[in-house]
Amino acid sequence: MVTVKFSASLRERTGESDLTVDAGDAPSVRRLIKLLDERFPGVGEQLSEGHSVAINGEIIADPLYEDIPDGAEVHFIPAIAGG
Amino acid sequence: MGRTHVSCTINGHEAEFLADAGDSLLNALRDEVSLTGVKEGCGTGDCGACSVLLDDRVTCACLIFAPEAEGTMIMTVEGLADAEHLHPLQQTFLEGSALQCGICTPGFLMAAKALLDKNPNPTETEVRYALAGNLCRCTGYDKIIRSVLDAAAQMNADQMNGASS
Amino acid sequence: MTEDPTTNTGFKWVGTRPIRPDGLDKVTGKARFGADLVLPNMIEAAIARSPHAHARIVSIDTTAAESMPGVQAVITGADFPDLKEAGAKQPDVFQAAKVMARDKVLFEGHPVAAVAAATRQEAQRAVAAIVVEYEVLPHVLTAGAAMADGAPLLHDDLITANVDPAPEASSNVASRALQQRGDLDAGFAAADVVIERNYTTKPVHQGYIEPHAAVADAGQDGRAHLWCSSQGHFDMRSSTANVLAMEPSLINVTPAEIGGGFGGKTTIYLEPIAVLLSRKAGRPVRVVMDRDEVFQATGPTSGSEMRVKIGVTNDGDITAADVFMAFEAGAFPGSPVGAAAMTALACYDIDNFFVEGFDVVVNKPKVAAYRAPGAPIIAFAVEGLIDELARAIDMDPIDLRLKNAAVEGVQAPYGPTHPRIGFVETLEAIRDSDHYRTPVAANQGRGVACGFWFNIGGNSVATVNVHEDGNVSVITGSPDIGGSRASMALFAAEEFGIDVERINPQIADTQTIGHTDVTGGSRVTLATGKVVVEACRELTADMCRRAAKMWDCEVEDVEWVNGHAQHASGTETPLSMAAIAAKAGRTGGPISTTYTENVRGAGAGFSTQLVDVEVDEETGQTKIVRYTTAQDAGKAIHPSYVEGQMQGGVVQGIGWALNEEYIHREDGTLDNPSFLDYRIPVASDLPMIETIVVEVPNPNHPYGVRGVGEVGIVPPMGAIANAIDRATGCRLHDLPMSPVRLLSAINDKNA
Amino acid sequence: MDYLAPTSVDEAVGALAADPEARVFAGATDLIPQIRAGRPEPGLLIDLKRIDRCTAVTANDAGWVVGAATPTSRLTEDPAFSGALPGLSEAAGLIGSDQIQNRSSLGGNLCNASPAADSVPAMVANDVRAVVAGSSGTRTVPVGDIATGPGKTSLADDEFIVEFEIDRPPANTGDAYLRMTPRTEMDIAVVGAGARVTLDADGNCESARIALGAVAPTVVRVADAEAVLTGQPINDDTLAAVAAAASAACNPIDDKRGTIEYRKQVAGVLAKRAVKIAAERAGGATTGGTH
Repeated sequence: MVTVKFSASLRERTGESDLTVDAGDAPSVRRLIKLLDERFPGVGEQLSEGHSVAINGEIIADPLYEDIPDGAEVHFIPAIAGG
Repeated sequence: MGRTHVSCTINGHEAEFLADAGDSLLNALRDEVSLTGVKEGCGTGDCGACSVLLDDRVTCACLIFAPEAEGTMIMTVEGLADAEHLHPLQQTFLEGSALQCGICTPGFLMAAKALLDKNPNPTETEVRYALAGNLCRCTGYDKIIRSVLDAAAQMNADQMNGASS
Repeated sequence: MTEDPTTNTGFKWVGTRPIRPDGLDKVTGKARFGADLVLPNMIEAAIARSPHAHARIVSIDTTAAESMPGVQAVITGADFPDLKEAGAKQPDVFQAAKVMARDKVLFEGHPVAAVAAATRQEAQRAVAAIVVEYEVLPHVLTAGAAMADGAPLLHDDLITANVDPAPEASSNVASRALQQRGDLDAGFAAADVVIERNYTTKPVHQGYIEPHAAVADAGQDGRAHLWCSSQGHFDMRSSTANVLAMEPSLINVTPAEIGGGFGGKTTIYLEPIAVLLSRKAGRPVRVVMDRDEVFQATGPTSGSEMRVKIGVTNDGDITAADVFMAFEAGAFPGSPVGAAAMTALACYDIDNFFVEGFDVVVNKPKVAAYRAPGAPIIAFAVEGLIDELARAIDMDPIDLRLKNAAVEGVQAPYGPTHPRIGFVETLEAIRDSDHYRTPVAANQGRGVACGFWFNIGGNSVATVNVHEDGNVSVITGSPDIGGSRASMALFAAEEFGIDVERINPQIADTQTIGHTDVTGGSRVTLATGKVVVEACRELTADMCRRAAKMWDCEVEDVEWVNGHAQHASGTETPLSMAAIAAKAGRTGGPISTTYTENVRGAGAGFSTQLVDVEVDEETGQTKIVRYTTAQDAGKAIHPSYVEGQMQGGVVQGIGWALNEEYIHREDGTLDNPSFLDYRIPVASDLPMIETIVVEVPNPNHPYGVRGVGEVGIVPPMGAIANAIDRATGCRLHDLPMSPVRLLSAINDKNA
Repeated sequence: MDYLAPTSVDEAVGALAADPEARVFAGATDLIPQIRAGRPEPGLLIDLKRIDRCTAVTANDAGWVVGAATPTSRLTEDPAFSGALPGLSEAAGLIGSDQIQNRSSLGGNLCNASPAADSVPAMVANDVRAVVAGSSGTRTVPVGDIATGPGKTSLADDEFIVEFEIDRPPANTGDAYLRMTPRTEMDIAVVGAGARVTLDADGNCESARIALGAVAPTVVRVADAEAVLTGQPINDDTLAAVAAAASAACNPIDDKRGTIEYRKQVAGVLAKRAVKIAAERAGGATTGGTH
């Protein structure tokens, strides 16, 4: 299983703060976003642009093709820049 | 409008350049004499990045009309070291990590040299006030102040050693 | 050489303080910064800028300017590709509009035209001869005013993002940021003390001493060469290409030495203008900003209006926090309110919170990143309020923070669970410091505050070459804004086991090295450092293979020790890098490798700071008497430059706290575009800044690095507000805490 | 723009009279930023620093004659001058950084006619006189009569200040100058206060001169505060009266550097403190200066 956690602004679109999906259905961030877009139409575009993910706490800036291990906790968070 | 011919001594060598009356010495040094170690941070005397010694006194080159340099002796950061040795201030700035980006460094070195020429044994407070005309945005000044104090101590020690030998 | 960074302290080079490789050039005046380059046949440019905060451009007449002495090229917005018409994304359209106005000017200093002429003076005279007819429009200067009904609109196509459903009408609110968890009402109900305050801050500028500068040389073949001082020449390239609708690789950007950035040199201003003028004039063109242009048209970071409400129990549990923020973005969207929302409560473990922020356009220059963008602004509010709460429940402010501190395993407010972090260690370092253990002088006040910043990784490339003499070049694409060459050299010296003087770090242009992200986000020592380490490791392995060939033995019998390939049997004389390099042609060719990675695993940075102030209660002037900062660096590669980052961040924060602010006139123009009246701290304003480098290694980095550049600027405003309160009994909720403002508060208290 | 460096007062007067667009300058520390900020360029720049009289400092029994273009660092580094007139010396020493100090001058500081000029309240407190040269000869004018408003002076187009006459202070006299700036250096006075106090044999104030800067279009003499002190001891009561009189004498503006309320209040504070320091100096006691 993979646990997906939404930021507060995403929650307004998804209506839920987290959900679990079968690891086999979301082996990568790309596949996860596709899955979420099917469930919450339009959310895929939002997640593909301007969002980072944290997989098990590690923030990944450009995560689209990133693998998701079974049992992972995945957070979608706004992209972070710096000075 | 004709340009003014200016003769002066720069870093120990005779130099000549042409300048419009309204040109700043800063622009003349940078553009006519290729001394780009003299930096422009503001052009209004508020940052000290263009500090040079004019007849041994520290001044902002941006606040001097180029023709005023006629007959004067100018020293820029390019004249601080000799061919073999850095000035002690340059050495302590390096050893003390007194620079981050380095844009203010030439101005600080010239202001610090003017201070130590006048006051070889300054207190921390005296250094802080003497360098108040030089802005640094990177370091918080801490390591600059320490490096100037280190250079003073070193120059005094060198002088003592020189005097006793 | 692959020791666990969390335990190994036995480094030979890492952690030492050698002279930086670029130091000599910088103390002798040889280093070439942005404005120092002179090309053969080069001419100079100047920019015509809007005198109005908000106006429609009715017409621009450049005919007089074009016929003036020395003038070689004049451009206006009409000379740039129309990205909107071409269907570009809105951020790209906005970026192009920032560089050169098309239909409207949106802030004083907004470029409307540019001239290239034989001399700068001639260019400036021609600029003065450009006739622009404006229809002046009502302007709006603060976030609150811009959000109000009926406010003048800057853009007619700005739809608030992250609001569901999306609004139909354009407004000045570009987007909304939200962080939320738990049950706010229940949290406040559980509190014994709840305090709510309003806060404001003004825009402040990064204040780098080097004004922006660019030299461009465009050719008839459609290519261009650009020299500029920036925090990331690849970003300069892609942004410039975007604005000019060019293929990025047709532009080669050579990084000049950069005279300070602090985030403000991560974005383009002059670069496309220089390229276009050069193309039109057929000659290299240099353009350098004056200081007033820097203040009027670059940087700053956001002014803000905030409201914070926090509840705490009598024994110090923070039960709930409610945060509202409206940040000025300047003329185009992009304030750091999102990061502010994520960082607002990140030092603490709070179960119930609601953090909402708005990115609001106003008629001021578009904000640029500034050191931990967003975090210092909200930290001023949150850290001040926590101090008020500590006093309300009569608890030591460090104890209150320790009790609620974020630690490993706590879920950060922005989502993920904190890995190993060093926040508590910074609090303890301050608590145990000589400064904290020294009693506060009678006429002084002491304040403490904390800060968090994510730090980031990102894309970096390193090429490492071993020369015939065994010395090494380390080539990266990360501009050195504060001594990072020294860190790269130390990594390589440690990996190879050779003297650091034998390492030559270089920063290559965009044609020579692979794409590298900006020097920002405190990422260079972490990310570029990591690729340097990995490249060096590839080469030590490669040199072991070559040594095996030379010795005709199995590679397993060779190990790398102290700069030499060494045979396990001890029968062979160890081979130095020079010896291996001398035979490189026979063992596989030149010794060189390139390593590339999108580095992740940045470790969050925390800082706790302590300040003693003395206030002249008759003039309202605050003197910083003593200042100590403790920061978790993970691992300090060159401790002097780590300390320098900490000290520099603190002093920028002191300026922000006490005197720095953009002061606008009623007509929307900037009243203080100079270093005289935009008062950054001078040496005589300050004491030494005492540093405590905490090292809780980042397990994701080969040497434990976290990144140190930014978090140091987060706590000072809160710390100083807290100290002033304890010195005077006056709590200020607005920045800057200038003498005028503080004396007024003292008068109110005495009345 | 042309540049001329005359070597005599007459030559300078001639050049100034001949060209209505000519302008004299000493250190140019105000002039160059003003040109940069868009003020019209003068047609001819007349550099006074090659005129000996304009850069000479001579001491005699009566006092000092200070060339109007003399760099202020010459004064602050002169122990005799600084010892006799510490307040005036400190005021001159506050005109900018060391870099500026090697260029700035009393003449420039006065004729730039900024209400915030640091040296002017101290000169007025010390009753300094300006020697003005022009086509119609020379005249001697109290310093307080030179500036008539921000950027405006009473000098005719063909006149300039050659030198200042500064009297040696009488016995039992001390002076002081304090200013308020947000930063410790590199700043413009939000309020400045100069004071000179002469004590009588009993240690009471025999006479006082108090002048404020940056609180009105020109420097303000605070006659009421001077009257309060005359014949009185320097104590908390009289100092409070000085402060009240100084605050009342202000006619300041709100601007980016300060508010009306702030300037009025702090003018009183600085006037009081300056009088106290001046009185201590008059009594032979030594106190710290501004830093």
